[in-house]
Amino acid sequence: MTATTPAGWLLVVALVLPVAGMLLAFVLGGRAAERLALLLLGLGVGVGVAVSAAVLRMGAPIVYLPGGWAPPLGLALVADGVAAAMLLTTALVLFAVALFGRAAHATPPDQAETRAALAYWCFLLALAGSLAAAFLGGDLFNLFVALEMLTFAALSLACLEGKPSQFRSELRYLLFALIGSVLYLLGTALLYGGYGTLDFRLLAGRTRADLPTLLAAALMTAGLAAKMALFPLHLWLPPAHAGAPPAASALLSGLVVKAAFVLLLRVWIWVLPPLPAMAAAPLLAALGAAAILVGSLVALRQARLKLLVAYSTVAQIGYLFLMLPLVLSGAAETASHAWLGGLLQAGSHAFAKAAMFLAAGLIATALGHDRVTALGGAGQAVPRAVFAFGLAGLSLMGIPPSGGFTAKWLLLTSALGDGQWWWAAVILGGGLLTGGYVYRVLAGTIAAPPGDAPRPRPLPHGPQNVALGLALISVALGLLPLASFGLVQIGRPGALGALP
Amino acid sequence: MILDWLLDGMVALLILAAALWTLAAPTPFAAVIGFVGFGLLASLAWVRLAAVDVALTEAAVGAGATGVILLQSAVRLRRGAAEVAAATPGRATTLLAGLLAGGLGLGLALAVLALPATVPGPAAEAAARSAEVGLGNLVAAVLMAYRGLDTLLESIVLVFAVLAVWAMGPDRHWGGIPGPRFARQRDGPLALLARWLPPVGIVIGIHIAWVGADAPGGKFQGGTVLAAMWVLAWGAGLVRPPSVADRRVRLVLVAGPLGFLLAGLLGAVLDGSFLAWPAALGKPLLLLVEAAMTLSVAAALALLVVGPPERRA
Amino acid sequence: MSGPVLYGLLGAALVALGLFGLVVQAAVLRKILAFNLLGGGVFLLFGVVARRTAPAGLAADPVPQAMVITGIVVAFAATALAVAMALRMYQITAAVTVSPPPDAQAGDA
Amino acid sequence: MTGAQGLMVLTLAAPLALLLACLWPAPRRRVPGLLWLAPLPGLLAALFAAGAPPLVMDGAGLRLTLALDAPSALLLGAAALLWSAAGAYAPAYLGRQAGLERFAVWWLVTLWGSLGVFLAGDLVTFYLTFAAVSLAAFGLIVQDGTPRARRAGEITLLLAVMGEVCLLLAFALLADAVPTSSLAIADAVAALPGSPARGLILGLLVAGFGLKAGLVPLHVWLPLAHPAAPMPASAVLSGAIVKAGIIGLLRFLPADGALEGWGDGLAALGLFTAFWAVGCGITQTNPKTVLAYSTVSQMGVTVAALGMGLALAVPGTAMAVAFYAMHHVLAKGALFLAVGLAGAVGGARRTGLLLLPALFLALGFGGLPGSGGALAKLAVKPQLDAGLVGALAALSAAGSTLLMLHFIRRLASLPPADATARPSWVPLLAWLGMAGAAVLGPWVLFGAIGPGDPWLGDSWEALAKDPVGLLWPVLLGAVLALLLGRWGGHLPTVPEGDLLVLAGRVGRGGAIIGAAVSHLEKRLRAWPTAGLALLVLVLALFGALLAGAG
Repeated sequence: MTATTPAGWLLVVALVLPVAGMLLAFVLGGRAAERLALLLLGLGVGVGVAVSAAVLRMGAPIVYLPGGWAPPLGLALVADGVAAAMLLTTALVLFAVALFGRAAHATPPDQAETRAALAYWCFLLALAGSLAAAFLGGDLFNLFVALEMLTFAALSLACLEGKPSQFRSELRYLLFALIGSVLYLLGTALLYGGYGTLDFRLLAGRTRADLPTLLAAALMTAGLAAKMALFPLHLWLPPAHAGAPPAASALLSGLVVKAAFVLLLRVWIWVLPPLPAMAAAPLLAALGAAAILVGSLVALRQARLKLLVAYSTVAQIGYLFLMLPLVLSGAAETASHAWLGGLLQAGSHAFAKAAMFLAAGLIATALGHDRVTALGGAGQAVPRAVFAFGLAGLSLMGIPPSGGFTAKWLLLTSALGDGQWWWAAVILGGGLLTGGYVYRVLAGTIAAPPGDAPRPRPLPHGPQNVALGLALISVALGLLPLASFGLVQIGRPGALGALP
Repeated sequence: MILDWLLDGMVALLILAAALWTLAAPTPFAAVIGFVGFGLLASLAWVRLAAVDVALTEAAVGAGATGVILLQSAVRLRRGAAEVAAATPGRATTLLAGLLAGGLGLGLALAVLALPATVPGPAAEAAARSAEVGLGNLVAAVLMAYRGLDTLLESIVLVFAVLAVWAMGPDRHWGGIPGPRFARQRDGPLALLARWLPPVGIVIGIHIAWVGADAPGGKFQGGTVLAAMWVLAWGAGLVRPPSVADRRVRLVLVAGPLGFLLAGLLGAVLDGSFLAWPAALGKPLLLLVEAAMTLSVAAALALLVVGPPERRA
Repeated sequence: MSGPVLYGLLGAALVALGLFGLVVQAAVLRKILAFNLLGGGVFLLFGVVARRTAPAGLAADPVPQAMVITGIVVAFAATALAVAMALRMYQITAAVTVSPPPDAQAGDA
Repeated sequence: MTGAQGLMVLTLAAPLALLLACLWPAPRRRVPGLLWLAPLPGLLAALFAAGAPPLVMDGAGLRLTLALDAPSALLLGAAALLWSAAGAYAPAYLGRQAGLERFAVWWLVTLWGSLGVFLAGDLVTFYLTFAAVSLAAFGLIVQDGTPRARRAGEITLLLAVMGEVCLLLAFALLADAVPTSSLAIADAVAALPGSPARGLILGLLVAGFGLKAGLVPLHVWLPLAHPAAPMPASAVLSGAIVKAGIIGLLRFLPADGALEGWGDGLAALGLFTAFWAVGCGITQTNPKTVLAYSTVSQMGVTVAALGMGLALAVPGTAMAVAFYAMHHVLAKGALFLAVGLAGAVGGARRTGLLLLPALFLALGFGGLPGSGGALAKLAVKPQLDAGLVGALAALSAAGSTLLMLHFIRRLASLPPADATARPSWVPLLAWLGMAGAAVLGPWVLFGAIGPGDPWLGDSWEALAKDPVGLLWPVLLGAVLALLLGRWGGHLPTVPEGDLLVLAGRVGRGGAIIGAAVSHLEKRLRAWPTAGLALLVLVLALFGALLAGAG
């Protein structure tokens, strides 16, 4: 358990490649930063595949001990199934967004370097490195540092355009996220005081249900929930995600909130003793349910396309919390289904929401505005973007075949199988509301443009294809047989092994 | 014993008072002054907790560097009293917040009291194996070896922060000079201080960084002192911040983390493990990395104090 | 009650004060100050923990100390970033709080 | 894979192949002209693959099963024929309008789902194909882009999604009830009677499928959508697509009498639907709307037959019901095509080529001896024979006659084209071919519902057995139609979609809730409130964890 495993060096590569790349890109600047970022993010996909393949081949988590220091003295890098799957998802989305942003964030030929371009490419790499650190970290304090890196990188991407409205919403995001981080850090202090280690795999099974441990878990959970914008802590998300440039929104909504989600799983599935976790999980799931219903309802009533998509994120994050009571209190089979369902939701939402934000950005660019009531003509101007929006919408609604459907189906059947039918009702109601807001957008884009509106500007196919590609991946996740997701079960406490 | 008690009690009370003042001070400026006091008192508490390395860091970074940044912003953020008044919640919310925060504090206090009196931690092993690292200061051993990854990421966070702050500036000033311009002080106390203190400070800073291997001190503390000297000279108008497009500055900024990374990779090649200090090169390599880190920390801290580019080069 | 316990209680009180300030104070600068108080409290708790996990012969466990040093630097970076953003926001919009103006609450905040 | 199984795969692959072709601009332009080809493998599968061993593709745990039993084959064949005829009719009817290629895409997706539901042997495939046929039909309905079409499309979509939700929940419960991890429909149906959530599952299934089949009060989308769609789309909507609901009920309700009460309930619902739709239909003036109400009414009879068959455990119910529905596929599809031709045919040809054959088909719904409809009525006679039900069924046949005669009158009153107008031959052939199939199909296949020879059988003998029983509802209907023609003007006009007027209130209520939630959410987004919420969350979690530990 506490030794570097074969293929463990891959984890170092996954971490060092983007981080060193960011440092170099910063020094080189200008167009070199762009070329370096594209190269390394492309390589990142290969590394993601390699890590997943290695985990799958070993059938067990792969571990690397930097410096050879074993926990509790040192800290470990661990890629279990969750980490590997999220790493791969991240690599794909990041590379796609990098390609998407090539045109918008190219350094103009008459300048050696511009602010926005340099920041974009450097912080893409920074985001890749931070996410790798957040997924692979085995030590809860190291994960705190990773979370902070992530916040900085995400924030900078969000502020890229330097619009007046951005600073206010992003500062709100920063301040709230910082409270979340500090609460998380406070939890780690208590845990260290209780057990003398912060390695989550060492903590697993060793924790007691005593006052410090439980308070630590409560603090860490609340902190992570604030970073994930779990309802009603979502105040920062809609303006921050809607105000950012499309590429940044795609990453913020698709990936950044998922890092906190993985940490949440580390706390709840690994660290917390099962009995209290079982008792408190319904509370979180209830907030998740509220997020689904309120987020979807509010999305339905938004006047601006990007805010609509941002509220959809608030709602979709809710689904992630529904898995907790099912994984914790269910029978072994229910737990494994719910686990897969939750992670599949995280993955398919990453692809679908990234596609949706990119598509929304393209629609807004083509029309010159993003008022939901005046989207007419977008269908002709950017047909592929509209198609991508629709496909991503299907996945979010949970219409088959799509990753979203499989995810929601798994959550649904495990909820019913475990007699917790109320979650099933929420899943279905959320799907219905999602259908409502997706339809509002699609129907608007297909309609003819209003007579007095300026002609929508047709856009090049390249960025549209990127959005479409991401949407297709989120759909394709639903076409894979369930057994091929055996990866995500690897390393989960209480896992039965692969699905039947 | 009684004396210890009195001392600890007084420090704790003073810290609490400083914190209360920071929250309740009538003007932002007074609040920041309170906060600097809080930081200095907190470093006293760290000494009392037998954590001298932390005490130095808290004084240098927590009180010093943070204080400078906050003071600067308190000076610049003058207006907006009406906006603040409009956004301040009412009495009921305040009361509720007080109750909830108090409840949380109470729970936390109970949890701290309920922590086991002794816990087998990694400290014994850290002490036993410090010879392998060649660092007499255990905290430095943790930072540079056992938990080197934390330190690596932390030094990278500083680079993130510098670029992030720079990127806050307007497009037209990219490639320009960061921070406000200060008139060159020909005489007066600041000019005097800015002329005479830096040579001493630089020596002290390097010393702190140097002794960090075996005694309390280290790159963060030393780097902060170096940064402070430069900031002093900048405030007196003696030096001009470099352009953000200057590749040399960027190289200095990344030298620490990049050197750490390269040394780590060297460890992977020579010693079979990333972030291991190869036995063959041992201490010299470590000191080289420490020096680079000190330089980078100093540059990052100074540039973070200065802020985003505000004028053309 | 020993010294560390006293500082533990102080840390808890600082956490409570910091959270209170973050919730009720409107000005960004005050929020940043409160965040730093909160952080100071958390770090103190690490220091208390370091005393308890220290083995015989050591005054304090070096591992939490190293964590605090890392934490202080990270908190400083966060403060610098927040201040830079607050100053830019003030420069552009003359705003000193993060509460959306009443008319923009639902729309394009 | 045997040849028969190959045909099943081909049935699903053919529309997909054409869809794939739509990805490139050059082939896309050719696709509308090829729509008639896409369903032909389905027709072949119906003819040659019925009863073949199911095809199980066990793709590493995800079992996809394709199966075709005799009732499904009947419906598949009829639906494929209609899709093919309407597919030939569509490009000619729509002309070279701009949206033709888009229409073709929606058409192919709907077609894929429509044929797929008859072949699906597992829950996943069934749900997938059912979703395709339900949701993609939206694109067919809104083709014209008029506000009316859009509203009809939106209501259809809303109800379709709600139907999907019901089915999804039902399928999830069924999958849970199956002791193994199998997702085969057969296993699910076998496990249904033993499931603790039996009542809930049945209710959801009836709601989901009833919505598609147009059972009152879930029928409101049908009289809106079918008239709003372009003619060929209306034909497949009314003829083939509603059968997705019927096949669902046939597949998922256990036929062995294990459902006490549910059979009778279904029958009552079906008969009520049959009469309700006649009542609403006779006040309509648009012939397409009249036809849509007739579809609702006929589906009511179909469900009533199914319900009684389940309640009385009549052997062969599935086949009988499928036979009845098959006739409806052919005849109703044909009549919609006829409406589309009414404007294009003038003079004597109008009477000879259009009105007379249409009248024969129309009276078939009442059971006119000699028509295919009469055989369809005979097929479900064992189910709808007893006592009160028998009388009501006969009365509903009279009602159908009335409604269909009303339809013929509205068809005849459509503004005629000038007397010399000659229809182009493809649409005409499609209509006459479907009309012929609607008459001959039941004759040829009548034997299939009995134990004897599947071909031809004893249709003639069956018709001769009780000519009066078949004839009097037709006569009664004709008399009523005369009365309607005389005094029908005094009837109040029921708006299309009748019960939908009630939905306005629900909508207003929803808007109020939405506004309230938005307001609440806005309050929660204020910083101090969110901060308090964070503190409360910490304390609440702490409390819950402590409670769990205690």
